[in-house]
Amino acid sequence: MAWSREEIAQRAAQELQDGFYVNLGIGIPTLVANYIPENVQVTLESENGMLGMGPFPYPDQVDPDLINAGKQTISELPQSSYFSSADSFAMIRGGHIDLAILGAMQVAQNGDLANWMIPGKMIKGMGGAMDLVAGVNKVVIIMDHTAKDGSPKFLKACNLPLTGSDVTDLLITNLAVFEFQDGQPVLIELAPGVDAEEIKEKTEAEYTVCPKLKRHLHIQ
Amino acid sequence: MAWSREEIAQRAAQELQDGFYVNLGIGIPTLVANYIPENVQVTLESENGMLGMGPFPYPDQVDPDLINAGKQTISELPQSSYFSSADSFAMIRGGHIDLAILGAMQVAQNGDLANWMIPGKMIKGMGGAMDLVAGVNKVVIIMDHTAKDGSPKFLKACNLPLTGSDVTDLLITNLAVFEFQDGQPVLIELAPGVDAEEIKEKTEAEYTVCPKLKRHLHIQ
Amino acid sequence: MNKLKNNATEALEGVLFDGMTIMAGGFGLCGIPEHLVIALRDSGVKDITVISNNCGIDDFGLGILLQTRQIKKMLSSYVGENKTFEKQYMSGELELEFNPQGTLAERCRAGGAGIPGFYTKTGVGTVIAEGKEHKEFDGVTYILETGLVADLSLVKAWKSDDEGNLVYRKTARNFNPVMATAGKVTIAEVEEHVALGDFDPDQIHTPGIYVDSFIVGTDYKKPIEIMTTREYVA
Amino acid sequence: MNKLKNNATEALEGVLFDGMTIMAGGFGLCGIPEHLVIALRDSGVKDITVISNNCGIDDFGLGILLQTRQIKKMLSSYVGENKTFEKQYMSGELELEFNPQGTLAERCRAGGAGIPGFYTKTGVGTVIAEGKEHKEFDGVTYILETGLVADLSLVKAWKSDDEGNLVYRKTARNFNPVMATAGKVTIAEVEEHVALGDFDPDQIHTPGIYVDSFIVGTDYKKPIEIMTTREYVA
Repeated sequence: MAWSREEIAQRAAQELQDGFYVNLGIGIPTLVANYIPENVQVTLESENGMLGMGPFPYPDQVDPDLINAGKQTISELPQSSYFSSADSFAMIRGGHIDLAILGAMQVAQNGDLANWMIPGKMIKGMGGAMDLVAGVNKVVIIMDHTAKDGSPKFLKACNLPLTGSDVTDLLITNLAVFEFQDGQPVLIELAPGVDAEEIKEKTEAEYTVCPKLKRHLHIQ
Repeated sequence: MAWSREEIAQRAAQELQDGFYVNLGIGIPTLVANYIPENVQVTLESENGMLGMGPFPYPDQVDPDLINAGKQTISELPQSSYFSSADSFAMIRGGHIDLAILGAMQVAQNGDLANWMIPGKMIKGMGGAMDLVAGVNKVVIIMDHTAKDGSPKFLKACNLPLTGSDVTDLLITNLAVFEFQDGQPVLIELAPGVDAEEIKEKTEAEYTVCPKLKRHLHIQ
Repeated sequence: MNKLKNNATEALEGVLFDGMTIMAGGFGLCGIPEHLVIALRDSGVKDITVISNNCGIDDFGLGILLQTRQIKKMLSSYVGENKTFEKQYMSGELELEFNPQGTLAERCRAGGAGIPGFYTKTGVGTVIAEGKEHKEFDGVTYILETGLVADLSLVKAWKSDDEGNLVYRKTARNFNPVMATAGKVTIAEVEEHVALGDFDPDQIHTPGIYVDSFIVGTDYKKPIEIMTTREYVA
Repeated sequence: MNKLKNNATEALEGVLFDGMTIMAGGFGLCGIPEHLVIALRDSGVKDITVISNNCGIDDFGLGILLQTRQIKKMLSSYVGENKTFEKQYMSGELELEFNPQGTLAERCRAGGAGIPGFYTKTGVGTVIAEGKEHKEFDGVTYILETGLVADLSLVKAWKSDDEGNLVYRKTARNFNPVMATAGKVTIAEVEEHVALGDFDPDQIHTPGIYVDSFIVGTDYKKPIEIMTTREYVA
């Protein structure tokens, strides 16, 4: 049984460690904030220029001068700080953010990532994604294991334009988790009821299987 | 009659224009602040991180956290702002300072400047001088026309290590003023009682003489 | 030197010309120079190259300069929320250069800081790297990006004093401080004009040296693109 | 994650090793991490490469690390006020690399910002340019300078909150904010510890992400190198 969006977010949240500074992308990654483990304190960065991003504001506290990188209204916390876009990306590019969790269209077996454009469609732009994957210490990618037509999204090589080359550290799909060890993908976990055969069928990328492959009964 | 230190500073102060942001070097250049023309408002920058440098503080207002680039205690003004060394030199390097007035050991006819080290002597370092001459829009150099032994300091080529190459815009000595026009020095003014012959004798650099050469009777 | 101008039109007087490059601060519709953009539209200046992270929405922010076809080229990181943009881009009327957001911010910072080029890992191995110089430092490959300078920078701040010292508010800061440094001429619009000495000199975000003139805007619209709230728990 | 340490010795525990590179903030004796430097001396760590604009005076600031011969190499822009320095340098005991002050500041900023190299006009045609890559941009020649990263950065701020958000005071800011970004580990010393929420988030100079730990110093000496005053006019 494949993981739901919430379960994927929950699994990704297990990568958070106490004291981490974290950037969460738009979409499912945003949900990760709802599953931060107890006893773990993380600081969320928003690349438009804020550390210590708080939750959505109460309706009477909405402030047009306070939005996140997804342009949603947010709130501040007692530890928050604001800075310019240049300072924000100096922080990102300089390797000061511990973890980024981002969505993807395709991932390749060498860690290449494609998540910003589909040729022929209107290109909206990469925003800060290229900077994040190039600069953040650990990049966790979240995506469905296959496209709507069932074709694999974890590939030998991406055929969509890249966001970054050799940048993925951990890939969490709705079916499995792959860890990139020395740049090589290793299947380390399976969603409940999913077996290694099914992953093999639905994956184009070459990968090894961890001897201690973890089979989830349920997400904890 | 050669100009005194004060008169040189007074002449240099005539380069100040209303609204200018100005950096004054250590020594005679510091005196320029005493001769800012009436109706001219300038903002002094100190490269250790301050705009709007005020005068020396009253004895009971001395603050060890408030010094200029010469490490002297100073005061602040209502328009002052503080910033980091990186931001300070971004300002300097980016061409935002209108004018710098600096001392020199030697100047060459191509505008080369030497003011930071004498081989064989203990080298103290260039501080911010190389950044200033490379970045500031107009560089005014102040120096004695000759060394103590009478040898010229305005040369065909500097023999001391350079602070910057082709950086001098105006050279004010105790005897004369040279303007660099398209990189070529032109003698434009003479101190009171000094004639063009004397300058010729005491100068190694090749220069042209401005047809409208100004002979100062006294500094105004 | 009075930096305070009466209105946006007066502030823009004498600095506009067809074919010029203009930087405009803001992220989405947050922290954008609303009034200066309207005055820019009313000026009729044409063939502008605009450097801005986004291009507003159809009827607000830089979007209004698309409706009048005053923009020849955009340099942005994301232009998702704009149908007019899409139409003009798809028809070839509008040129577009995408820059990764951090690269764009750093290019502005470099331009203002007199740095003509810098190396970054961002975009290596992607279309962004095509045609750019590659260089290795300690075994890692980087690409050369260049500094950006604009003929005019338009920025939005919260407050200004007479000197043009600026203070920004929350995430409305974004690209404004770096763009303020990278304009040959920089004009700011603010919500509040304070007296000289009202600012703590330790707390100024943009020193007045970068600001040629400023206006005090009124009736700020500040539209919210995505309103997200939580409920009070009883 | 408690970033507040009891004292300088505790803060330095586990981060020192012989041969390491340490950045130290300050301009002259203004804004220097006095207590951390004393603890550094007491630790006995050897063969340090120190990156700092100056090297203190004989008996204060980084100068005390010269007396104990713990410094192998200095990277500075100006070292004028120090006889011990002069002696050790002239005798060849001490290595010295001069960087123009702005280049030094920008190299730290670049190191902290993940920029391995940038071009600057500063030093072109001087000894500083020797052996460095030259490159033309728009017909002007620039040289390539590299980013600097330190094993440890020691900075002095005015105030810190629990998160390690820092605020500096007047010209004691100088190199501290950029060096805070360029240390693999950064330790701050402050005069005042404030509660979380006491800072206005718009007014933080160094966000806590850059600060691994901090101490609250007492009995700051803050010697003045050149006392200059004016007289009250009656």
